[in-house]
Amino acid sequence: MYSNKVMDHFNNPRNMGEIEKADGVGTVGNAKCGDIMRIYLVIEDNVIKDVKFKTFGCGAAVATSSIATELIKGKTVDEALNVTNKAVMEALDGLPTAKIHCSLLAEEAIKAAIEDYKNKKGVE
Amino acid sequence: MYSNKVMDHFNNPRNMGEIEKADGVGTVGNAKCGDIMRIYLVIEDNVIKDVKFKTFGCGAAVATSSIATELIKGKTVDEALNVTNKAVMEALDGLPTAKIHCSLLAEEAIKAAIEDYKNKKGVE
Amino acid sequence: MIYLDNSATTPVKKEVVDEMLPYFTSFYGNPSSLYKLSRDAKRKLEEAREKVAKIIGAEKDEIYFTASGTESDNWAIKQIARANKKKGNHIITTKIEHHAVLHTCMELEKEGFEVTYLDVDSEGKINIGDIEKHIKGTTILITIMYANNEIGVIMPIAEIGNIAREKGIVFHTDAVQAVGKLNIDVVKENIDLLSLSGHKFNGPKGVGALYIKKGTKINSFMHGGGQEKGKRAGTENVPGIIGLAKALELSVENREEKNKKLVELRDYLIDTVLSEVPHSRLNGDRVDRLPNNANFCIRFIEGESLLLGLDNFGICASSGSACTSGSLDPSHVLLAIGLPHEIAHGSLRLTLSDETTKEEIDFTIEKLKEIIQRLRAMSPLYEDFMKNGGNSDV
Amino acid sequence: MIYLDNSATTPVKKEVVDEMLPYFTSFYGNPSSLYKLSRDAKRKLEEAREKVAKIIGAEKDEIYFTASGTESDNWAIKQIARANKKKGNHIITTKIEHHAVLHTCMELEKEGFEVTYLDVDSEGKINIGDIEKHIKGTTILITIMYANNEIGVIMPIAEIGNIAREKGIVFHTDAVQAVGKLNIDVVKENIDLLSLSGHKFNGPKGVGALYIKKGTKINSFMHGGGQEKGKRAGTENVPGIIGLAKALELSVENREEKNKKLVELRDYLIDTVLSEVPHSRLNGDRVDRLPNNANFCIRFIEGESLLLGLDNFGICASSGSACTSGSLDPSHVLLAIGLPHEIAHGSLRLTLSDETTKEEIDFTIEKLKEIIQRLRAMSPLYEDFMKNGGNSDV
Ligand SMILES: Cc1ncc(COP(=O)(O)O)c(C=O)c1O
Ligand SMILES: Cc1ncc(COP(=O)(O)O)c(C=O)c1O
Repeated sequence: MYSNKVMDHFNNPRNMGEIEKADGVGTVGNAKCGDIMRIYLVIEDNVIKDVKFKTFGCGAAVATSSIATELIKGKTVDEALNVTNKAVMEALDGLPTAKIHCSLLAEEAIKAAIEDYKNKKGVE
Repeated sequence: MYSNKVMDHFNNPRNMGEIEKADGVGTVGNAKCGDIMRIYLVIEDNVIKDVKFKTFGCGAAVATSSIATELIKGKTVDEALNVTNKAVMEALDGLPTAKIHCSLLAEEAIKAAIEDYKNKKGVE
Repeated sequence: MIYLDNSATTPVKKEVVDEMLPYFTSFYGNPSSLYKLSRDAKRKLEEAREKVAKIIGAEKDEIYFTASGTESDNWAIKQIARANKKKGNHIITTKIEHHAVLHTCMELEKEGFEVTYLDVDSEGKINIGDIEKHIKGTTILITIMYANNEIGVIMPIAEIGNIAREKGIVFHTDAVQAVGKLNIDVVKENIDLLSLSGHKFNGPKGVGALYIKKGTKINSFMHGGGQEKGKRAGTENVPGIIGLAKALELSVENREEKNKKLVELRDYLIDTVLSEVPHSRLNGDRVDRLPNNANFCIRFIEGESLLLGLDNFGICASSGSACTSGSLDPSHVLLAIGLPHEIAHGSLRLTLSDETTKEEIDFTIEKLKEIIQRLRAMSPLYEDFMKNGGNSDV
Repeated sequence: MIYLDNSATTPVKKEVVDEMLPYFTSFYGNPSSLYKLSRDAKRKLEEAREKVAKIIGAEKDEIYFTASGTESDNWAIKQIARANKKKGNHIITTKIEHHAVLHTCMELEKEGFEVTYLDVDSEGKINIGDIEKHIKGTTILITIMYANNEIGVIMPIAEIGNIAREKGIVFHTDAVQAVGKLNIDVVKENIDLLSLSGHKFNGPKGVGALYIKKGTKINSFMHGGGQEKGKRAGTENVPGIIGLAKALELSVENREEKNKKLVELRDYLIDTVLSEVPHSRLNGDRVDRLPNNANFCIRFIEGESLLLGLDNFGICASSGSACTSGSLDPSHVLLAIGLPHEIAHGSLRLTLSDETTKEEIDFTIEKLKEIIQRLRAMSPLYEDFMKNGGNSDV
């Protein structure tokens, strides 16, 4: 059901973990629905220098989080904001129909983390 | 579905044929329903000296006619009148439920032939 | 043994069994499960669906697997009717459908549906004009078989499909006897639903399929798990489905060539019987006829006796549909083509396969003649007929 | 490969396949036909019926073969309801039935039937008093499963049967998970209808049976030919039925002994997981439980990920019923026993067979622990839990 790419990211998730002093953290999803994604960002000069994720969810949820971190690492904040769920899906060689919502969640997680970063920056 | 006895009588019917100058002939059944039995009797001193049958019908119809002729041959008319469909069935080691009517037909054919004999005798 | 009852059922081909076997003992996973064992079963299941679809000109996701031709017919007819109840309550079918269609229609009559059972002529053919005449505003379904299981007559499906499409009426065809043998194209023939059954084309018993044209409004018949896109619940009969698809694939291989041979042998059988058995007649249209079907009435004798006689020589044949045996009434199909009861009782159906040989046919005809002679000698009807000069013929 | 999903489906035993094989290719006759080939198939079919009947304490002619547990459930529930509509419209069932029962009941609600879905407690057990409380003058059917497919809980069937018989209400039980494993006696337990399915006890997929107590008022579900005494039309799946009967026969051989071993292994599995995996709980009653069922909730992780992880090591397991996978909602059974959604998402079902070994269980537990650790390290829920002191437990 899953592509090899999805299984690879599920089995060897990239950038999995936590960043203690992140510049932005975004958590989306709902345990009730079975998916929670959290993305930690380190941002310097508007560029995403480091990113980590944690995910509670199905194989697709893990894989979309993992690929999403790869897609945005090294990108500017604006570039990262342009990463769509479609891009996430394409990078994974597709997802089963029932799992498309996971790619949306990944897109939302990135946006939430960047928003958190912007809020924090605004406050500073 | 049929007992060996039924198949034996179907394959080697006893007393099959016609008697040109029978003392009694009885035909029962209806081609519409798929069974017609005809029994020919030669009766001397109230005893059935000879009997033949012809049957249009299924395996059970042929076998019940055949066994019926055996059951009455050599019997007195009164004894023959007492041959029931149950006796016919027992002599054949049973019949499938859907074929019980054939044994009734055999009983009726005997009765019809004897009635014909009695009628003819009465007229003489 | 000489098996001439291929319309009742068929042996499963060795290649078909070989294809099924691993799915009993090795790749036995439930296709709904997640792990590799099940994904393998699922993939094979979807391949089977694709094969079946292609052979009848459908799309893969228009094929739903069922447990029999009967289930396909029940599902199609009942659940189209019930789903479209608000639009109307009138159904058109024919008098010579299989019981899976007829009894289902009768059941619907109890629910308040109105059913028109079209007459057929003495060859078993319907009059296309009749359909148009009976269509009314409340007509929601036309269900007419592709080919008849008893007398082999092939119906003008494309013409019926045309009319149904024009009038916006759903068209279902019971193609249980046609699939594998005839070239079917559900798109060109405007078929909305089509029933088929594995065991009629050398696949396993207990597995069938229903083609449902995308967008057709139909209720589920079997409720439960989400199998078959939520439309037909129940753990999939994986080996059965694989077997059905494989058998269908084999049956259409070199079909034209096989059919040509079949028709030749069938015609030889028909011609020989008609010329060598006095008082015999062919039932069903001579031309629009399944390539493997021969159906006769043999006067003055009764069908079951004939079958028992043939069985003594290892010849397997039927008298009316296998399903109607056990009933005391003669076949509704033979009555519908106008045969009187007593003649309908004497019917004999011989249905060939592409493995039937001329030697088998010759042997069968020889034995047939002997048995008929024996049974006629025993028949009071024949006696009467001969005494009356023997000159009223069928 | 380690197969621990025996409640989803089972491999067909070699002896079973061997018993079926000749009926595909050699004794392939349609059981309704007349000749020897078919009589042989018919005889074997009736032997199969007798075997099945005996094992559940029924009479031979109370067994009707179907194409699945799902069909048996659909037939029983819909056609008892519709046949007894004049008597009443109320049905009692539970919240933890299989979808084949639940979705069928919901379908009947659309037809105007009223359905009471009984609650279960945190162990999955019903309160017998609840049944009595809900029975009313219009109650025509009680349908309660023999044993639950997800959490393995066994229902107090004899007690329910008693109540139903006393009140003159028809009692159906979906025994798909129980047949073969538990000792069932339809007479002693006052069961009027019982569903079973071949593929759950090492028989083939696509064949099931429905026991209908003699004299029960029920409509046919499948209309057509006269098979199954006119109650269930469709050419019989001869090899499938033979396989089902053979498999059932094998499954009850030395059942007590096999169950004793199973229970030991199951308890070892349950005890080890509960003691070695922190934040795990057992779902379903510990005592009234299928001998082969273990069902856990593992907090902070999600079931599908766990299954994928196990699949990497060739371990086949499930999370909720195989049929409910593909749905986004967690299992209705786990919700019914009161688990919050997020915990229900982390369920794991391991169902053993009598061929499961202690080595397999040990390997599974070892891998399970590794995977759980890995997934928890990845879980934001676990992160939050630990940061909050890690002390709210299930
Ligand atoms: C309790 C229960 N009922 C019914 C079914 C449905 O049976 P089948 O898969 O044969 O349709 C299953 C299994 O899927 C089950 O576990
Ligand atoms: C025309 C036709 N329709 C339906 C059926 C029923 O199919 P099945 O035997 O698969 O239930 C048959 C065969 O019995 C048939 O010949």
